[in-house]
Amino acid sequence: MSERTLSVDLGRGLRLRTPVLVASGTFAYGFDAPLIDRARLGAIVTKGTTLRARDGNPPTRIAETPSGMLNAIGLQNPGVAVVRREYAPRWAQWDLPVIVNVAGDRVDDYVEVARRLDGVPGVAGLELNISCPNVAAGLQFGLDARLAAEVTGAVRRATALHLMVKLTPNVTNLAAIASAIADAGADSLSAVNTFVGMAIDVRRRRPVLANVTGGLSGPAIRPLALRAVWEVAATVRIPVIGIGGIASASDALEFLLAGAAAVQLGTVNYVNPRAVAEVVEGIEQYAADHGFADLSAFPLRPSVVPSHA
Amino acid sequence: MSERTLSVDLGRGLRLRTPVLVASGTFAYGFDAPLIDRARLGAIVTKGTTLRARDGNPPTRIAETPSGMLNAIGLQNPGVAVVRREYAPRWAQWDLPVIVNVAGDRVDDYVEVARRLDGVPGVAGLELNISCPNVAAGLQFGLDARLAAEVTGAVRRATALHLMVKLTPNVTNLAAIASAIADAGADSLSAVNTFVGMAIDVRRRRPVLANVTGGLSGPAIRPLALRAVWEVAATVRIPVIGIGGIASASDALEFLLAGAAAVQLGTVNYVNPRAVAEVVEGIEQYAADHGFADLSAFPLRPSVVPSHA
Amino acid sequence: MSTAVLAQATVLAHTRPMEGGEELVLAHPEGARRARPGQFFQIGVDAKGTLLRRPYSIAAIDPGRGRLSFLFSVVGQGSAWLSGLSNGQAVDLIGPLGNGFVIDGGTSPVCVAGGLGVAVFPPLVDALVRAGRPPIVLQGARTGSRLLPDDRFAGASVQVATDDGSRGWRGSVVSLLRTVAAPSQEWFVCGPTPMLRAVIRLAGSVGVSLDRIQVALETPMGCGMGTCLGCVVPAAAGGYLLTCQEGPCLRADQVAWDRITDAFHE
Amino acid sequence: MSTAVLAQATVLAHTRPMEGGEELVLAHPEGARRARPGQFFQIGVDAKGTLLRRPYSIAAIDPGRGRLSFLFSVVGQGSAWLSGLSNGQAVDLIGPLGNGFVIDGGTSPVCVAGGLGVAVFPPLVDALVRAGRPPIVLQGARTGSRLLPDDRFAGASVQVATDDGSRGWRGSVVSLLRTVAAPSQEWFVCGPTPMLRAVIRLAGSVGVSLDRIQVALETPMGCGMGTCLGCVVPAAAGGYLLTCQEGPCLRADQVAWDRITDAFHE
Ligand SMILES: Cc1cc2nc3c(=O)[nH]c(=O)nc-3n(C[C@H](O)[C@H](O)[C@H](O)COP(=O)(O)OP(=O)(O)OC[C@H]3O[C@@H](n4cnc5c(N)ncnc54)[C@H](O)[C@@H]3O)c2cc1C
Ligand SMILES: Cc1cc2nc3c(=O)[nH]c(=O)nc-3n(C[C@H](O)[C@H](O)[C@H](O)COP(=O)(O)OP(=O)(O)OC[C@H]3O[C@@H](n4cnc5c(N)ncnc54)[C@H](O)[C@@H]3O)c2cc1C
Ligand SMILES: Cc1cc2nc3c(=O)[nH]c(=O)nc-3n(C[C@H](O)[C@H](O)[C@H](O)COP(=O)(O)O)c2cc1C
Ligand SMILES: Cc1cc2nc3c(=O)[nH]c(=O)nc-3n(C[C@H](O)[C@H](O)[C@H](O)COP(=O)(O)O)c2cc1C
Ligand code: FES
Ligand code: FES
Repeated sequence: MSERTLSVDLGRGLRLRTPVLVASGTFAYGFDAPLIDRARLGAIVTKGTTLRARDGNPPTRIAETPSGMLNAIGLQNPGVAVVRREYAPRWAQWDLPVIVNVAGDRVDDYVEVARRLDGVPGVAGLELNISCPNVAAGLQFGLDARLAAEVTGAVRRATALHLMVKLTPNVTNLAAIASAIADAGADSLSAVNTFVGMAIDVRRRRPVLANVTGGLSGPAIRPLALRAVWEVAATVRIPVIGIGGIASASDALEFLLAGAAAVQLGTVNYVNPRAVAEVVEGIEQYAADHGFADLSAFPLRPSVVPSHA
Repeated sequence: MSERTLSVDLGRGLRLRTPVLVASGTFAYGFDAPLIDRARLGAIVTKGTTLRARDGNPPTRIAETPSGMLNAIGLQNPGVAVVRREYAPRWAQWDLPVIVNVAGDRVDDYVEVARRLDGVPGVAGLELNISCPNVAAGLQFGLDARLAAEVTGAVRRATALHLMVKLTPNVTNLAAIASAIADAGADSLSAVNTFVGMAIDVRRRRPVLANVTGGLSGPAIRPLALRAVWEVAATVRIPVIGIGGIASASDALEFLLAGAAAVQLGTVNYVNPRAVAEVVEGIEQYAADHGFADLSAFPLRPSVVPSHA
Repeated sequence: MSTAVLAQATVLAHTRPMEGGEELVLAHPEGARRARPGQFFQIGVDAKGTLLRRPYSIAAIDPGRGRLSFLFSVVGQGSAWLSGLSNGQAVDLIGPLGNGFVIDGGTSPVCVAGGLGVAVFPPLVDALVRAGRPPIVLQGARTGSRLLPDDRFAGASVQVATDDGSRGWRGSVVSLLRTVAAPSQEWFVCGPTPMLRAVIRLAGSVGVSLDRIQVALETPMGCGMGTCLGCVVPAAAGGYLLTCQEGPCLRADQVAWDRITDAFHE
Repeated sequence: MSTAVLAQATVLAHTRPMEGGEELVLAHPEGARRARPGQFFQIGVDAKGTLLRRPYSIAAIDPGRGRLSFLFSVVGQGSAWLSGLSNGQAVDLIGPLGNGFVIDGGTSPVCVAGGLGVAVFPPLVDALVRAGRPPIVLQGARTGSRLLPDDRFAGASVQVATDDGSRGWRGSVVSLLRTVAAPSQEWFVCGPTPMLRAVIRLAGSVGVSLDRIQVALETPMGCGMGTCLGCVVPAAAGGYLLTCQEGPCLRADQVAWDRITDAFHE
């Protein structure tokens, strides 16, 4: 099978050579993690980036749970100015699209970050993080269809870049929110961000995380994320990027079969730097075994997404 | 420490000698699982019981996931008549309260089951299952504060038994739903039921479960369940019973510290029949180590629940 | 089920009696005393990411020396963990569980084994031989090296079938069964679901009534003890049977073969 | 960090050099060549329920024979898994990671080790001795049997402190440090957070400036490679430092000691 077969066009000019991305917050700004094979990567999604630099939450910020981890980093990042001035020019040299994950407290924050990144060489798209459970504000946009549509629409008007919107699973009716975001002009949806969880240190009698609650990621959430993608992919007509607990080729295939156009690998990158390569190879092998010409043949249900490829 | 120290009064006459129950669906009707030490058990919660007998869903009904399992049993049960006629008389001989988990499609179903169990010797209380993700109807009550209050109120009027209502975590605003249920007359809340998830058999290209989606239980969900309990316990003034992924004494202590008055052990009973005894012993040891006279000293936050003990 | 005990059993031997098959011999005197042919144990596996125990048929029962054995192939993380066990290590077991084969039935027993399904037969053959009813044993596999050696069926008349013809009959074990089938026989069957179906069809055509066939079934299991209701097979009488409690050995006429799903085997 | 490699290393020896401490010696030529004192590796553990790698300091570097070692105590599932490893088994390693100690500094080095924190010192002492600056090594533990044997610090002047007085100075290693402290010294410190705090306080009272103290820190780690931002310690300059990338060895004046939290130690 040629590599072309694994390419995916997410729309508005965002073409990926493979359907495997690294998820926000698990690859920083793409300059670290030298052990990961970039040649097989479809794109990098950066750490959540805000208008002004943020220190993030005090420690303890992470805790391991069964087959999962909680994090409450709190969007530690250098702010959009540094990203634009120092990082983007380096990305522009790369043969690999970089999508900037954008976070904020108010609609205006998102719009301003988007505006500053619009047309900047090296920035291939935006992923709107309206789903971070670890900061005082920001998550509320992902919890409500009207607010989600509002921030999506406002950012849409501020940028010509590919606009991916990242869903939070911590809701009653994900499909309704996904529809509202699609209608408001998103080019794609990524699903899902972390699930709000908590751990208590019984010996010290206090929550483990300084932030009390944190977001659960890793294999533990895979079945929940998969069902979210299955539901969203059946609802919207834009590409859905599956995220949540993917650790192997077989896991990634579950998401592609559920209707995802591509996948993001997060926590697994901390544990197994070979994961990206293994997943891409496994997808290639699956296509070969099944005689599939391209990714459009993967989903179990006829996709409602118009083929971009 | 005397056993008295671990006793808990959940209200309306439901007194437990220990705060450790077995969760619905993991102990059938209490006649199986001979390896579990009943002497240390606070109560048994039965399999979900409906007005009429149900066959349940076709197989495949279960699937293992990382540190978790999906199930879509679909409320296979013999119906309330059999429970009343054949099981309750046997329970009445036991020195162990049995709480019947009640499920239905419509408010009337719940009310009718409750009415038939009211005053039946051997039935110590009801747990209202408005949160089963594996049947066509029933879950909707748990997703909406108004519907949840409606079914709770209707059942409240139909029975003098202790009324525990079991929350589903698959919602945006759990605290609001919990409040509505408490206001409608529930004596206690149990939190949580399973999280909706899914698995795909990539080789056979079909969902693993015949029901497509199923409920995720086991250690994987513990951090999510714990946060739900932490939130609900801070909101309502009735006892909260913590459920979700408890596999060890330390896990159970996390829930008691988060504000739970008691805990239910579910999936772990399939794996480790010693779990109930280990958890009770671990709670006793913790109380001894900390010089706690009873369970009211466990929560990290001053409890808003009036002490029943 | 009520005979099940929870125990730590020590590994006495770990061998590879055939290609694709490993055997663990465990010291478990009480288990060996209680175990009956066709029953199974729930084995605790300490493998990364797993949660549930793994069900395994009892492949040998030696109450005299207080030993049990299990025969398995590596198909996933749990069996890979079993494969890493060595002598002296402890294994956490619950069992014996479920209903075994009923062996007080008719005459002319025939045991039909497909693949690793052969694991249930050594104790059954032993019991039949001791009951004075030595069976015919038909064992099928892809190739000769994947067959459990004949000497595990002392006293029985063993015939084998291989897909590639490398040993015995060339073809499926069901096509071999056709050559020996007679209406007077009683059949004991264990193997992949498609094979079970084929046996059921053959029974109709050769006149063996379904109430004279016992099948040992495999389904995914949550508990193995009748509490999760996860292990059902469709019942001929409507509704479902619990494989772990009413089975794993069932009379073929109890099962709704037209509604059975292939949880594991194509 | 950029020197890290991913490798499978084979266990050459698994010993117990002291009570409460086990040591794994691994064959890892490339790792041994690249490793510097104070750096760490992320070790993959195959234990039930775990997800993340476990960070361990390099307790011995032998580039000549291509060996590394790690010294650990069993505190949870990951370390219990390490404890079950035997010769010949493979371990998945990423490293060396982080910034080690800077050893081109002043004169009169003193190494201060509390508990298992001693693990970082054998390679450092070795490097200091080879640089012609043999250090004083102060090692503290609860009791004598829990001390790493003195011969692991060849060429250094070793003094020990035990809480129960069973060997050497009776009392904490910090109270022992007080007896040898002098403003001209350079300190290298590793141990529980309360001990680090006590060393910082002592430094103030004896006039050792914080920029002449290097501490090896431990925090929970997600990645060990600078991508998760989970391992922060409060920085004196405001904001946070990444223990895995800017540390684990930091100059004491880089750290905001008043804001540091005890993630692990009371
Ligand atoms: C009553 C009973 C008796 C059994 N006796 C034996 C026996 O004697 N020897 C033996 O080798 N196996 C036996 N099995 C099957 C055995 O339980 C499974 O192979 C085992 O649970 C797989 O665990 P794993 O973690 O290695 O694989 P998993 O990771 O759980 O599964 C790996 C793959 O194997 C498939 N699989 C899982 N369970 C089965 C199954 N029951 N049959 C076929 N494929 C399966 C899965 O779908 C998956 O594709 C028995 C099962 C039952 C229910
Ligand atoms: C840079 C670095 C170097 C380290 N070097 C060593 C070393 O050389 N030798 C050694 O034995 N340990 C060392 N540690 C600590 C070691 O990483 C942990 O003890 C280990 O991760 C525990 O894993 P576990 O699965 O056994 O325990 P877990 O189940 O993860 O934890 C069990 C208990 O240990 C506590 N714990 C977890 N991490 C630490 C920690 N870092 N320090 C103290 N308690 C902890 C947990 O809070 C919990 O109470 C180092 C840590 C870091 C960050
Ligand atoms: C430590 C950490 C930091 C994260 N930071 C961000 C972030 O800044 N923005 C964001 O949208 N998602 C962030 N995420 C969420 C991931 O991108 C991903 O949605 C989630 O971890 C689920 O995928 P996984 O299970 O593969 O990790 C973070 C996750 C982790 C574990
Ligand atoms: C196989 C299975 C069947 C269940 N059946 C029911 C049920 O009938 N009614 C109910 O309220 N909850 C049911 N549950 C949910 C459990 O009672 C419990 O809320 C859930 O499993 C989380 O706890 P755990 O992680 O300890 O298992 C079932 C769970 C499992 C695994
Ligand atoms: S496996 Fe749980 S009821 Fe059969
Ligand atoms: S451990 Fe992940 S950034 Fe340091």
